[in-house]
Amino acid sequence: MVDKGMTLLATGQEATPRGPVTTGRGWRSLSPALVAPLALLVLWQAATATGLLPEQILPSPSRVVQTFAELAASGELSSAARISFWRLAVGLALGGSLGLVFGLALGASQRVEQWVGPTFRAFAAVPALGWIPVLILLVGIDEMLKVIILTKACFVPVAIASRDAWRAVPPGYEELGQVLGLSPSARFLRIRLPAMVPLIFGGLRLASGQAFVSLVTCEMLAATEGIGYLMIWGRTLFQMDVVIVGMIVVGTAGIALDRTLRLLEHLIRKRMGEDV
Amino acid sequence: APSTIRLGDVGFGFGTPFGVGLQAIADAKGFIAKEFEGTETTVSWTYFTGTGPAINEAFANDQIDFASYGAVPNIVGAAGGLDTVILASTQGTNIFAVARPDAGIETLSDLKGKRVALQKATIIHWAALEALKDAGVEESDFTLIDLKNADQLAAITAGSVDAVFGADFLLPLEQKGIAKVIFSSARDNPAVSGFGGFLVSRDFVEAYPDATQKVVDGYIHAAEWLADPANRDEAFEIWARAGTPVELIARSNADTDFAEAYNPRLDGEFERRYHSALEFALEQKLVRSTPDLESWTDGSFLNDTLARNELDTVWPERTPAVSN
Amino acid sequence: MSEVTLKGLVLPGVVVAVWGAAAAAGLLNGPMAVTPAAVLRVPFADPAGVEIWAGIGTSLLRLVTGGVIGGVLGLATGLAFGLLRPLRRTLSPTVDAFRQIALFAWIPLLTSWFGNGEVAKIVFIALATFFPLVLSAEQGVRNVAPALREAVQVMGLSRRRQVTALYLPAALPSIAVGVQIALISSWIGTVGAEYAIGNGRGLGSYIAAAREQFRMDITLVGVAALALVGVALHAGSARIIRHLNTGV
Amino acid sequence: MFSSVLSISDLSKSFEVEGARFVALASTGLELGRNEIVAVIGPSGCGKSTLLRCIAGLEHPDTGRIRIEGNDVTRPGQGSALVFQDHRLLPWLTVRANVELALEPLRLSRADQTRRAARYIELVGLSRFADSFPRQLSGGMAQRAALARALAVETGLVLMDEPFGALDSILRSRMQDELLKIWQEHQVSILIVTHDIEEALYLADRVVVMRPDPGHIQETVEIALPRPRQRDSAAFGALRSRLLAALAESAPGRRVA
Amino acid sequence: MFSSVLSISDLSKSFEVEGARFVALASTGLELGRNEIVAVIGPSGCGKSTLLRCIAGLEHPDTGRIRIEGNDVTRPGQGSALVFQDHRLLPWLTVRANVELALEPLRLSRADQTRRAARYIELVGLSRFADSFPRQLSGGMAQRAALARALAVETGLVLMDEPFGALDSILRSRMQDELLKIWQEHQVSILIVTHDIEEALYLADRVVVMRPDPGHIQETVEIALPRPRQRDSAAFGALRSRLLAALAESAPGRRVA
Ligand SMILES: Nc1ncnc2c1ncn2[C@@H]1O[C@H](COP(=O)(O)OP(=O)(O)OP(=O)(O)O)[C@@H](O)[C@H]1O
Ligand SMILES: Nc1ncnc2c1ncn2[C@@H]1O[C@H](COP(=O)(O)OP(=O)(O)OP(=O)(O)O)[C@@H](O)[C@H]1O
Ligand SMILES: [Mg+2]
Ligand SMILES: [Mg+2]
Ligand SMILES: O=S(=O)([O-])[O-]
Repeated sequence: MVDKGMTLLATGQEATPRGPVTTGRGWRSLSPALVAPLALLVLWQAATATGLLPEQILPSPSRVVQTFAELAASGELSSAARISFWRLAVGLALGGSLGLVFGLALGASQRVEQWVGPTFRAFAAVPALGWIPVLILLVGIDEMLKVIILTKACFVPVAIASRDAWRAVPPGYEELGQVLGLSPSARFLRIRLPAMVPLIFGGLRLASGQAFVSLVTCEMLAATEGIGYLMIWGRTLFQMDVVIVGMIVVGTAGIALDRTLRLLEHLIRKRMGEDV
Repeated sequence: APSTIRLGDVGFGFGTPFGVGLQAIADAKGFIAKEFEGTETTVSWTYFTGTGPAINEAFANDQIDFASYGAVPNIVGAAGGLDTVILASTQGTNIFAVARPDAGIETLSDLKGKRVALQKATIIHWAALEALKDAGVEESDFTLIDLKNADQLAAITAGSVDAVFGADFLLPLEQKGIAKVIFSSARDNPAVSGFGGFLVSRDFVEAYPDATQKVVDGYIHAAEWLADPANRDEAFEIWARAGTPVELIARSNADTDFAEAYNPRLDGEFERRYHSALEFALEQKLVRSTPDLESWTDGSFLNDTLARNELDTVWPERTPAVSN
Repeated sequence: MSEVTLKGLVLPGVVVAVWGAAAAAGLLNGPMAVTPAAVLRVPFADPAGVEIWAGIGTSLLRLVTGGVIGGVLGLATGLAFGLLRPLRRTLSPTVDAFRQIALFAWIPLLTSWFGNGEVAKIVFIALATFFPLVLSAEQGVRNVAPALREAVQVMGLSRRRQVTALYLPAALPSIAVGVQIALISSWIGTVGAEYAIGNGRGLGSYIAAAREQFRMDITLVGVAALALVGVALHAGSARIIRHLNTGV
Repeated sequence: MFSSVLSISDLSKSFEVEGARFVALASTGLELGRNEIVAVIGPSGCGKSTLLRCIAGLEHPDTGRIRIEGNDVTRPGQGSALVFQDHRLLPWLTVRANVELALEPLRLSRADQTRRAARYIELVGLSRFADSFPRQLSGGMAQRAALARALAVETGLVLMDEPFGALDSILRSRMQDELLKIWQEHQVSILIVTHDIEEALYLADRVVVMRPDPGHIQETVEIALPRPRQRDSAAFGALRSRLLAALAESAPGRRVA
Repeated sequence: MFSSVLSISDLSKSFEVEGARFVALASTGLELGRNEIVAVIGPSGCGKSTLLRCIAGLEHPDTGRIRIEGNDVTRPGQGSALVFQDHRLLPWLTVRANVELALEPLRLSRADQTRRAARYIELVGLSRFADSFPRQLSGGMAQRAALARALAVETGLVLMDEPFGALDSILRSRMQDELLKIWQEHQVSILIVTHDIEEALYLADRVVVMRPDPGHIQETVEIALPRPRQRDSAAFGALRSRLLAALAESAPGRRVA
């Protein structure tokens, strides 16, 4: 991310040819992007309508829509989504804030890095899949398990991003703060923190992606509720329409969360006066 | 004739999973392979971990021709559009319930208000609800938690649940002092033992009726061998290959009469149980509609085998109990 | 940065010591009461535990197979997206939407489509590899400095030479980072597929079986192997990346 | 036949900026004779780079005609070589490989290509660094490598956009001398954009002064001084004042910066 | 008492470079009088920036003493204001907020702070752009904002490290005039590092010529020209030649680039 910024700076000298603007072109820029999904939908409908693929392998789009409506109407979908999103929110909040503090400590202090860094990297290397078998014996299958797994999933990318963000703050900014005679807290709050915003948000977005993977993993492997469980239940009942509804919900939610974080970053940076 | 006949069954164990049912016997003792001796046809086995859904998927993807598995998952499969045929009845799964020693649970009726784990949409699910109903506990009286086998062990160890319904994989818990057995179907209520069917895909049976007959022959020979009490210990040795110690298997089957438990007949008792499972599947919303049992079952191969080998006396025809 | 000094080993050492002492003093009970020494013996002495070597071997083989398939497809797709704007505009948003589906959410669909055998696992691993590489290759090509693009344009180089002399080398660092992410993702995918799909050998099946048989010691060994192989893959790829970057 | 290497007539170019059209260059004409050096100066934003980029084929003009050796320019890589302010060497290629890459479209034999690259690398005094990578060179060396790359294709017309802008003053005057040496030894015409009046005066046969809003050529000043030129001579000083005045005149009102 | 704003004696500073000690600055002494402008010139690497960074408290000297208004410099932010070559405005703050940030350590009342910032922003002619963000400014405007920030703290001593190096020549000479105007209207002493001889001549009362290996002061040249100075006057030209000669002397051998 830093590298990209620097290339942009380096080429800023020339009148950079402005690439095609992807936003603000209305339907004309959107239409090519719609070709593929529409084609997929047509193929899908054709494959199921002609009986090329049996229902238990690939249910028809209309079947999926119907199941979606049924699950939504019965409240199963919203209660599954509610529990999943709650877990996600708790994980992001806990893991994100712990990761931020820990990552800043790693970035700021050589000593923290030396004593705790290697353990942190080993800890980070074990995916949710590895934690479940051990944790489940220690804390059971209740909510605590998911909270720990998701917290860990969010903690790691945010910690790494915060550490890198701390280190990526141009030394010139720190010097500026010193030359201006600012207090350490002012140097942190007024200079370092704003300078770190883009990288930290990068970490948050990675964290949200990770959180989704871990959420689905642990709901599929060790849960009795949630979207991941709904999908596994669909597999058990041999109802692929339920599975596909789950995938759609997970995918859409993933996109939505990513966009929300981007928007939030955009707003914050814009408020801070950056051209984003 | 087909070049390979692919059989599937439920399996466990490290490395290559191994079966713990009648097919494991047929496999280990070569009963089915013997039927095809001297022909081009070979026989292969896949033991699926993940049980019911995995076997349904294997049928759907044309990865197996024959399989034996629980009635509930095979009803789910048939309702989902799998075109299979039931060739024989299978039973023998001893269902256990274990409870945390400190939870004050002695019998099934103590489970009122407790958290009970089991794997839903399996025959254990059916058996547990039936057993509890017989003990006067309704579904609304306890909290049911859907967990896979390994998670059940962890959950009761960590105290997340009070009791678990399952098969013999629960027995090590008692050995380790983590839980105690409060129910065994073979001992306490044989009517709720696990059961299922030996199924073939309709495509296969229509294309190769002769080969199907031979497979059924071999399968029944395995059942016949198992029915002989002299072979019990050898059977335990075969099943132990899946990783469970022999002593545990022996204990799990202590109350089981194999001749009775592995009765392959598609008789009145078979019908009663399947009807019960069909009703259960519908009630529990596991299926959107139920398959028609009569057209799903084909007893001709089994009857032919029994008649040719004069085996009618080994497994007496059971009359249906009064349906409730 | 990633060099481990003695200081870094203190904390894990303390954890193991406390665990060992607690187990020896009988403070732990149930399945958790395994000593570090017992765990260490598992992969060598325990008849079920020794299966781990074959498991790791099988898993790595799968990783390579699925990784190569997904990797080649991902790279080709990403490069095509980067180089061909019309293709990117039509397909990239769709691929991106699919990328957002959390990896494990594919499993039920894949098992239904490809069964529980090797094919479903390989497809799953390929998916785990595919997405990070599409992204990194596309970004790598698109982020080639416009200044350098113009430099090769004024030289009058053919399109093909522009690709081989400029776009590919320029995208290499980004692709390398993508490979690193993809390696980890596909390793988790490999073990995850084995764990969730079940039958057959592999580290994932090994852990799953250990859990079914309630063997905490074997489970721990499996989890440790999962982490160690992951760390080794990461370190190995980081080395290659460093090598690549110093070459530029 | 009039030996004009570059001939531009009625050139104009506008950009779309936030919905509105911004005219960067309006009805511009220019001729460059064989072996001539012409310098372009003017305030920031007056269209100097745009002019050069049009000639290099990197921009499509709205109107007008650009001919190099009589041929119309329609796309990049035709008849001219361009030296940018930043060297733009490909970082993963050695100096030699960078120069050879530029020779590829000429389809020389392998041996000729190697020989030609070596000659120009020597010309700019980088033989010892032919196998170095750009990151191993100082700013001045990299800029000389870029010069070698542009000259090696022997197009006869070399365009330079503030080629020494990033160098410090000592290095800069050294590079100016080297450029003049190469120009004297080789048949080459040079169009150089600079924001340094002294540089323009030191190098050029003619200096073109541009003016913005919209970008156009305000006047052209002949520099009839003999070479080598003395920067502190009276004639030099007089021309400097003249150009400074022309620039001050052309500088936009009290527009800040 | 001699009104020396800055007084440096026997200053030396070395860096550890790949295990060896590299002497960037050796036994350097310098006095800066009240309201004096001193320019420092010298080839790249001769320690100009190091000298300034020591005065600003950003580097700890190995030996020697630096006093500003009689007080020893021990850490940054004491008695001097520094203008960097890159403006170093914080991109997320407006011009006004950037200037006000520098005033925070002074603990003025809110109203005083606002008033002071506004005054200096006006002084550099940026009132209309007080609420603009750095990216919305041209290079010259940003540099003026940085100047306002440095002046606003009213330290009496302003250090400038090639403050106009990134600007084009026209903008540059305009900024030089503005700097002189501000300097004339305010009591302020300026130590300015530049690599542009003309700039040094145009601005300074004295020019300090530095020489590398190890970095030290070679000579100090008094510039007794009256202001405003004429760049094409004979006296100016003579001093230019003198400084050029001093620089050429101090330039290292035939070191490339
Ligand atoms: N691609 C573009 N899109 C929009 N505007 C452009 C583009 N390229 C150049 N311009 C505008 O055209 C005008 C002329 O730009 P140009 O780069 O030619 O100026 P210049 O004389 O080279 O200035 P400088 O001395 O700063 O390099 C400027 O106002 C610039 O903003
Ligand atoms: N932090 C540092 N570590 C090691 N060497 C340094 C450091 N800072 C400066 N130097 C070295 O000290 C010498 C003087 O550097 P300085 O930046 O003061 O030169 P300068 O005169 O400002 O040069 P320029 O005109 O290029 O800015 C250089 O050789 C430089 O490499
Ligand atoms: Mg320009
Ligand atoms: Mg410097
Ligand atoms: O899945 S069962 O075969 O145990 O029902």
